[in-house]
This record gives sequence, structure tokens and C-alpha cells, in this order.
Amino acid sequence: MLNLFLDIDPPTIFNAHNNFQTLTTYIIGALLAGFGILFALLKAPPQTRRGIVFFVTFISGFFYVLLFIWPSPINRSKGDAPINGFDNVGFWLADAQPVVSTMTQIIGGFLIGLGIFSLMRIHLKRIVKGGGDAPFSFTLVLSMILMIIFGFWDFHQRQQPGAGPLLDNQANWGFVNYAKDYLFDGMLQEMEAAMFSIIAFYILSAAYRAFRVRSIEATILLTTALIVILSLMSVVEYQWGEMVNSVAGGNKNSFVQNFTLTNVAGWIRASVQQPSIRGIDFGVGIGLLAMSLRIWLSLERAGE
Amino acid sequence: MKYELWKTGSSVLATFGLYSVLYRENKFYRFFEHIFLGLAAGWTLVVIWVEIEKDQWWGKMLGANNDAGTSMVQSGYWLYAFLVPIGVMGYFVFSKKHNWISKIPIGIVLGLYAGQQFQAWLQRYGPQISTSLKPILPTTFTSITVPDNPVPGEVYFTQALTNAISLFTLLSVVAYFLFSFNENNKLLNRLSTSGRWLLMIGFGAIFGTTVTMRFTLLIDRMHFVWIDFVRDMLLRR
Amino acid sequence: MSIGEKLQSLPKWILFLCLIVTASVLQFFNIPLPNKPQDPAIDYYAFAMSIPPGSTVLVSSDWTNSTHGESGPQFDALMRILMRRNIKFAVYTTADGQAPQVAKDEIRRLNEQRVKDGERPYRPFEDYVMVGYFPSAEGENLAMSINLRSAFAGKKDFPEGAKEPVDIWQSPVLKDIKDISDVKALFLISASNTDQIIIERLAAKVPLVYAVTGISAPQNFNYYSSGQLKGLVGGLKGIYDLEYLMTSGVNHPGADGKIAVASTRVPGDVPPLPGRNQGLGTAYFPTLHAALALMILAIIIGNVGMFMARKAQGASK
Amino acid sequence: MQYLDTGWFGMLLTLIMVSFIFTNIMRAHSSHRKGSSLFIRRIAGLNAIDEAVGRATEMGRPVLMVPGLSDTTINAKSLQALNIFSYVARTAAKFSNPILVCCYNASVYTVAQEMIREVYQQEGLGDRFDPDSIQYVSDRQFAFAAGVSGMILRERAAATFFMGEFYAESLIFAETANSVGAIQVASSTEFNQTPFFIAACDYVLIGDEFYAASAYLTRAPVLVGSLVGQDWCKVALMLLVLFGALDVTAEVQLQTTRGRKDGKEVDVPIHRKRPADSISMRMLNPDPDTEVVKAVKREKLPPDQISIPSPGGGGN
Repeated sequence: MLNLFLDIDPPTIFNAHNNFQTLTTYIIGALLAGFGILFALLKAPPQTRRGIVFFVTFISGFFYVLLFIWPSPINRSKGDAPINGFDNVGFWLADAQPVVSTMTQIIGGFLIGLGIFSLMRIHLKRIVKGGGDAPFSFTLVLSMILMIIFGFWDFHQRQQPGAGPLLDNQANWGFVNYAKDYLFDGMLQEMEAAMFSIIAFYILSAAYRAFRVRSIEATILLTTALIVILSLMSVVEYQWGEMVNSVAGGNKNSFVQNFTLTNVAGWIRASVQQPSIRGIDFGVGIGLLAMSLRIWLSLERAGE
Repeated sequence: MKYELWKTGSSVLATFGLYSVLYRENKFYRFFEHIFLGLAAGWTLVVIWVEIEKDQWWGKMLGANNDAGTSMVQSGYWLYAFLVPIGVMGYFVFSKKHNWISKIPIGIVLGLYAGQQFQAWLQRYGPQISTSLKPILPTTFTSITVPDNPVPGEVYFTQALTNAISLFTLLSVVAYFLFSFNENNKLLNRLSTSGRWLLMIGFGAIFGTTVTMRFTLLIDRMHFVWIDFVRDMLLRR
Repeated sequence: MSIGEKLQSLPKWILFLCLIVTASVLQFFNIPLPNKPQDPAIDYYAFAMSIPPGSTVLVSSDWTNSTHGESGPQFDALMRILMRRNIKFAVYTTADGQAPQVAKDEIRRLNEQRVKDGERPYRPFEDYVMVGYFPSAEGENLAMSINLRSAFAGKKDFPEGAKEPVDIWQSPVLKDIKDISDVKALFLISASNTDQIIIERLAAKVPLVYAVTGISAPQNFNYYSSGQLKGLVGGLKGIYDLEYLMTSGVNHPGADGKIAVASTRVPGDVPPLPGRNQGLGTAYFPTLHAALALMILAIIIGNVGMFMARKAQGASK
Repeated sequence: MQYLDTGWFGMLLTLIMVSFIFTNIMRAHSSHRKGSSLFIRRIAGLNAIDEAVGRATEMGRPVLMVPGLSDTTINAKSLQALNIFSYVARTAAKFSNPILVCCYNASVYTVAQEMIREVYQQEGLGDRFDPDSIQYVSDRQFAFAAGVSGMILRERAAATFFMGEFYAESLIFAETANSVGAIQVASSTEFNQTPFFIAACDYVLIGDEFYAASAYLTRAPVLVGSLVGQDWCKVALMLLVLFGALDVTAEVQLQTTRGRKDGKEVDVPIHRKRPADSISMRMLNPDPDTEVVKAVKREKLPPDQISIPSPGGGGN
């Protein structure tokens, strides 16, 4: 029935073989129709606008709600036919799900132009205006352009039949591949790793500044953090373990053996950290559920 | 080899360029920051085309999505073309008169996200509720702690105690996040205060665990700078 | 400014300088530390050593350079064990498009080292295959649990020196594998959320052995203690344990007749691995100790400063 | 499939949660019409918002806001952050204080443009709105971190708001803002980052205080009602966990000769009941009878209508 996006051979009304003239015609038709709708929307009277946005949001969300509550087909394997109309809807929902799940990314991807536009607007303005920051803005624009050129060029080369794995070997590289490798592996990725590792410094300064025995809460935080850190330092852990062992008199089954740093830290994690996180998570989950309900029914903005 | 030296040298330079912000904001940092942002923006464009639009949209629309070498003919789906005008609608955000149209693609994206959350909620929290249900009283007193060879199915005293503490932690933390109950409710107040303290224990433990990972990354970076580059590349050249 | 106030407000750059020096200098020295490997790591090693040579395992390599500090040595150690024991492996990833390249580079580096140490190089396609990257972690791991052959269908890799890629199912690594249950184990090296995804979809189908970052170690420890994981290596401590076990074995008498690591969890004697075992884990661990000690010292200084300043204030009142 | 065995319980639970929220939204609406409102308690971190903006105005330096990281497009978390930020922007607009919003991806950027402009227009200050005050920075995590840090340092932000999804970069932002003496209000839905915000920021919203914030700030009946509904849900969950745990505790004291295999009750040697066999655990973990599942027989489609397997699985 509703096989809009089902990979089916031979073509239905919704698809056509690649390189077929029909497909091109259909696509152009769809584009024209789509832009037609867009122009119609431009003329939409103001009082209908909210309704249109509500409708679009509701329908999009409704797909997943239906997928959730509609009984999904039992014991289905490839090539099965639905038993009845009810089952058919279940089949269709299940088949459409992988397609629908890509929509968000596709539409989000189309909007990237707006992001680039924002960047360019700010930095081109700065370049034109001159001043101290102009050279930096120029660097930004230049490195972006270089990355786009070599990124796509390198990708294009790798797309050629059989070229991909060949280009994994540095001996077969040309200038383009070197340039892309330099920009991506040599610069971008290394800068990401550098920025990631910079956090260590900030952790040190934050701990120094904030971990003071000021209030009960701060003391609890500090003490737990210290226990966990010490349990991960094997020198301390080892010595402590020896001490615990001597208190226990070498008896492996003594209750005292539970007080090695590893066991204490493990116990804190399992019986306090995990449930307390789960406690926050319950709240956050309900919050997200409520927010989603409001978004789906367009109640969110109405509140303002 | 010369290329490797160049490449690694630039990486080291970039690393210190970014680190220099630790002292204060300066031109060296600003230079590398702008390179970073430019490269990232460029790469984003490449990735969006390569990983999203080409595979999931262009390829499916034209049916050219088969790997090189497979002879399978795949059909194209013209309905995908409708996504172009929807994407274009987003660009109306700067129009003074028609900016509301940009709400349509956003509405679709948010609608899809919101619709998923009902199922996602159950899938995520169902198991979490289930793991929280643990016996809080012991079934046997033959041993206080868990012996070396525990009898399967028995709950020992220390286990039950730990489970009870977990349960109390969970309930008191949730109680801390109740917003609409009167602050004069004594029981709830006590519960939420202890909830806050137990939360702090949890946060402390997270902090301790994370610290080691972040330090390891720094150590790895320093290894890259001093051992991989300075010692093995510069000095042994 | 009193001493107390000074101690409370050390300029940041002094702290940062101390940290960068600590993190750099100690790397040039090899400092042995006393260590008691933890159970999850012992199980990891014992399990990896129990896999019969010649059989096939899956490796999910879900990490890239940004977490190289932890995942890199974890991957190295696993590769060393698998290669020395002649276990065939297929590497796939569902986390990041960059991950296969990172894994390939790492394997190449290890191979160069093997040649240098007089061991035979591990041959691509014959001894291991690169399956590649799958964008949907949920979908792919589920597909693998249902039908491994169709989940990996159409993937190709290059035999040594070949110009054209060959279907991975023709490789000796995967030729005899019909189903995921034919695979002896799935080793995961993850810096992403694939640990959760895999455990949900594959735990019942194949023995899982994990190496994860320090952050995700606690939550995976739950799976380990409930028996869903056959072994677990978490963070740098885990990798230090593993490298330690690779040199000392478990319940194995050393040259002096002493047992370095004794464990009741593992029946019998698990021998150490011959050859080069110490990697970055052993190199980084002493430095990590120093850095952590520096942090604890900074916290103590701050608190001492606070108390001194408070006392001085109290006295002046 | 999802209703087999005890699968209905999960559905019912979700439905109850949703209806709690919905009912309370309705309740708040009707009491709003009568002129009263539902009670919500004070949340410490939120009073700081006005204070922070006020201080930025005194210093004549900008207010910087970051709505967090959010996958490849906008999601509910970043939308909620923007909801809070539109309140902040409104306060800033009244004092004609400059603002800066740093966006992680283009979709968030689009929504932020729209929402903040609307705020300025509603305040009658449409001409003061500068589209460049809302910037797309980067959607690579650490490039974003570097860019935002640079911006905080160069613009010398007086107040910073970090809300939404934050990961490792949380501490980079917080410490950088601290170094220029900015007053910081922060919140992360990722609880792994909350301790870092607690250590480095002046005010932190923990957990779902983040979702409560907009209700508290705007007092809009929909939001207040929804918040009360969320509380009902949380109480219900607490009760479920409490009684579930008591049930498990009671049941493991018993002996049984019944066990489950493939979704069917079978006779087994006498043993202590396992927690997994208790009523409440069975409710939460459906275990469909495999024979019932296999009994569903399906006809095959004609071969020309069978879908072609797409590479890379993608099952459902």
C-alpha cells in the first residue's frame, strides 16, 4: 500500500530506475510543486500561520507516536506479506522508520548555509572594515576555503572505483591528498586533541579554587572526590591495601578487607553515585517528556 | 619523512598556540583559534555533504547509492526532492516580512524529535526502574557479609543494607527535585536535604573519575610533544 | 597580604606551569610502581589468553585520536595479545568515520615494531580484516546479532599488495564464520556510547570484553559484576594492570619462583606473554600519579591558606 | 509485538505520565482563568539571573549565552535553553545591554535569531536588535570551545549563561569566564558535567531545575501546570520504585517450584524465588512466549515486491 520509500524493484509510482528520464521528470516536478507550495505560503494570511506551523509539527511528531503505540508486526522476516490491513500499517510504519529518521539530519544539513552565512557576514565585515582583527578574520576565511577545496577534492579522488584503499597508502598520494592530510590530520584533529587536553589545566585551577572545606556540601564533594582519586593511584591503593590486610591479620575473609580504597570507592559508586544519578535522571527524563509533549502540541510558544 | 616533520611540527606549534590562552588571550592564540574555526567550518561542509546529504538524500533521490562494484540497480525516489524547498524555507529567517516561514523546517525537526521522546522515555527509564528494584531485607543470617561461596539466590545482610541505601538515595534525590510541594513539609524537607548531600557524594565520585581521564589526555599530549616529536623526530633525525 | 591569603590565591599560571612540567618531565623516566591488578583486568587477560589460537574474534574499535591517551594503549595491548597468540580478528566500528583509519595506522605501527623485534608481521586479509565503518550503531549492532553475514555484506578489504579489493568473506579470517556465535569474542575499545548499544544488542550472542575510558568504567563495572562482560579494562589504571599482567601472568611463578599476581578468580596458571609488553600505559601511569598528587597538593594548600587567613582574621578582631 | 506478555505495562506507564502532565496543564489553565495560580517553590539559581544581567549593565559589558551542544540539529534541550535565554535577553534589552549568543549549529542559530528578534520586537526595541549578536561558531565540539573562549576573553563578558547539553567543554567555558571575572549561571543536562559547573560557576541549576526554570521565570500557566504535572510523575515513579522494591523484598523470602522459560511457566526444582520472578519485575520486563510469537504465520510476497536490502543493515 503505502510503499513511498520502500526499496522495491521494479519501480512503483514513487520511484524510478536511476538514469531514467521519468525519474528526472518526476524530480523536477516535485521541485516545482514544492516551490509552488512555498510561494503559496508567502501569501498565507497572518492568522493561518500559527495553524500551519502547528500542523507541520504535529504531523511530524505523530509518526513516531503512532510507531510507538501501533502494535508492531510479530515474527516478521524478509519478504513476508502482511496478514491484514492492521498488520499492513505496522509494516509500513516499521519500513518508513529508517527513512523518517534521516529526515532530521537531511533538513538540518540543508540549514548549514545559514551558519556559514553568519560566519562570513561577521568576518567579511571585519576584513572590509580593516582594523586589528582583519588579519585574523582573513585567516579564518582562507582556512575555511582551503579546507573545502582539498576536503572535497580528496573525497572525490577516493570515490573513484578502487581508489579508496589505494589512497590509504601514503606512497600513492598526490598533492591534494597531502594537503587534506595536513589540514585535517595535522591541524584540525590535533587542535581538537589539544583543546581536549587543555581541560586538565582548568580542572586543576577549579579544584584549587573551589575545593575548600567551607560548607557541609563542599566538604562532602571534596572528600568523595579525594577517595576516588586516591583509589586510582595504585601506590596509595597498594599501601593502603597492605595496611588493611595487616589489620585483618592476613585473613582473606575478614570484614575489614572491604575497606580497601578500591572497594570503598567501588561501593560509593555502586550504591550512592549510581542511584543519585538515576534520581536526577528520572527528573530530567520527565522534564524532557513534558517539554516534548508541549513542543508536539505547540503549547510551548503559546505560553509567552 | 620531511612531510611528517612538517606536519608534526605544525601540530606541536598549534598545540602550544592554543595552550597560550592559559596565560592570557594573545595574538598567537587568536591566530590559531581562527584557523581552527575556519578549518572546522570547512570540514563541517564536507562532512555534511559526504556523510549526510550524499548518502541519505542525493543518493536515494537519484538511486545512485550502490557501492562501486555491485551491479545492483537501485531506484531513485523523487519524493526526496520535496526536502529542498523545505530546507530553503529556513533561509527566510532574515526576511522581515516572511520570517515565520523558517518555523516550518524547524517545526518538522522539533516535531520528529518530540514524537520520538515518548518511546525513548520508556526505553530509557523502564530498565532503570527495573534495576532499582532490589530486595532490601536479607533472606538469611548465616553470614553477615557475602561469604566466599555464596548460596545462589540468598540475600546477605550487607547486600540488603547496600540495596536499602541505594533505594533511599534514589528516593531522596528525586524528592529534592519536587518543585510544587510546600517548603514547610518537614518530612519532604529532610528527605530533600539528605538528597542534596547524597547528590554531592555522587558528584564527588564523578569528579574523581573524570579527573584521571583528563590528566591522561594531557599526559598523552605531552608525550606527543616531547617524546614523539622532540625526542624521536627532532633529535634522532 | 598575609601568607594565608597568598596561599589561597596563587596565580593560575603558577599552577599551570607546575602541571605542564609534571606532565612532561616524568615521561623521560621509567619508574616502576607497586601494583595490585584489579579483578576485571585479571579476567580480561585470562579470557583473552584462553581463546584458542587460529580462531576468530571481532574487534569494535570505537575511538579516535582525541582519546588516544586511554584508548590508544588499550588498543595496542589488545593487538599485542591477539597477534602473539595468532588469533585472527576483524575490525569494525560504529562510532566514528575516522576510527578505521586510526586503527589501521595503529596496526601498521605495531607491525613495524614486530618486525623490528623479530616477530612475523601480521598480514592484512590473511590474519586480520578491516570491515570498516557503519554509520548507525544501533542498526548495525542489531543487524549483526541477527545475521552477521548480511550485516557485513558487500564490505571489501585489500589483501597484501593487491590492487583490487576482495570481499571480506573470502578472507581466511571470516571464511568459516556463519553466524555471530561462531565468533569467539567481541573486544570493544570504546570512547563513545557504543558500550551501551553493544551490550543491549549483543550480550546474549557473543562473549563481550570491554576496554573503556575512565569515565565510563564505573557504569560498565555494573555489567561486569553481573556477568555480562567477561572482562573489563577501564581507564589508565586498567591498562596499567593489563600491561602488568602481560609481563607477570596470573598465578604464574616468575624467574625467582614467586607468584607476582595471585588470584582465586582464575583457575590455574595463566602465563605471561613473551616479548615486548609494556606500552604507553606503563609509561603514563607514574606521570598520572604525579599529576594527581599535584592536584591534591593544590587542594591542601588552598585549604591551609583558608584556615590560616581565617585564624588571622579571628585574631585581628 | 510490544503489547505481548506484560508489554502493556510500559505503555500504560508512559500514558499515565503523559496524562499527568496534560491534566495539570489544563488545571493550571482553568485556575489561571479564575485568577489564581498553582504553587511552585523558589529555586536558588534562578534569582541570580536578574542579578547577573544587572551587574553586566553596571559594568557596560555584554551578557554571553551558550545554549549548549545539540547533535546535528536543534532538540528540546537547546530549545529550552533558548526559552530561558529569551527571558535573559528581554531583561538585557530593557537595560539596553549588549548580548551575545553562541550557537553550536545552524538550526539552533536559526531558532535563536527568530526568538531573540521577537523578544526585542515585543519590547518595542526592534531597531536595537543586532543580528550579529547571535553567532554560529562551529559544530565541532572543541573548535566551538576555542571560539567561545576567545569570545569570552575578547568581549570581556560580565555575565555568562551556559545552559543545555554540555560535555567536556563545560569546564573550559566556566574557567575562562571565571578568569575575566564574569558572573556565571550554568546548567547541564549531562550530569557527568554538573560537578564541574558546581566547582567553577557561581550559580548552578542541577538536573531538571533546568526544565523548571522557564516556568519559574515566566509563570506562564502552561509551563507551571506542566511543572506540577512533572511532580506528579516523579511522585508516581517514587511510589512505583518503593512498592516495587518492597514487593521484590517480600517475594524473595518465598520458595517456589515454578520458573520461566521462553515466556512460559514451567516446573522447576524448588528454589528461592529470584527477584526477576517477582510481580513488579515481571511487569517491567516483558518476556513474550516464543511459541506464540512463532505461531504467527505469514505468507510470502511475490519476489518482485520484496524490498532490496540496503547496505549496512538498518533493521528495526
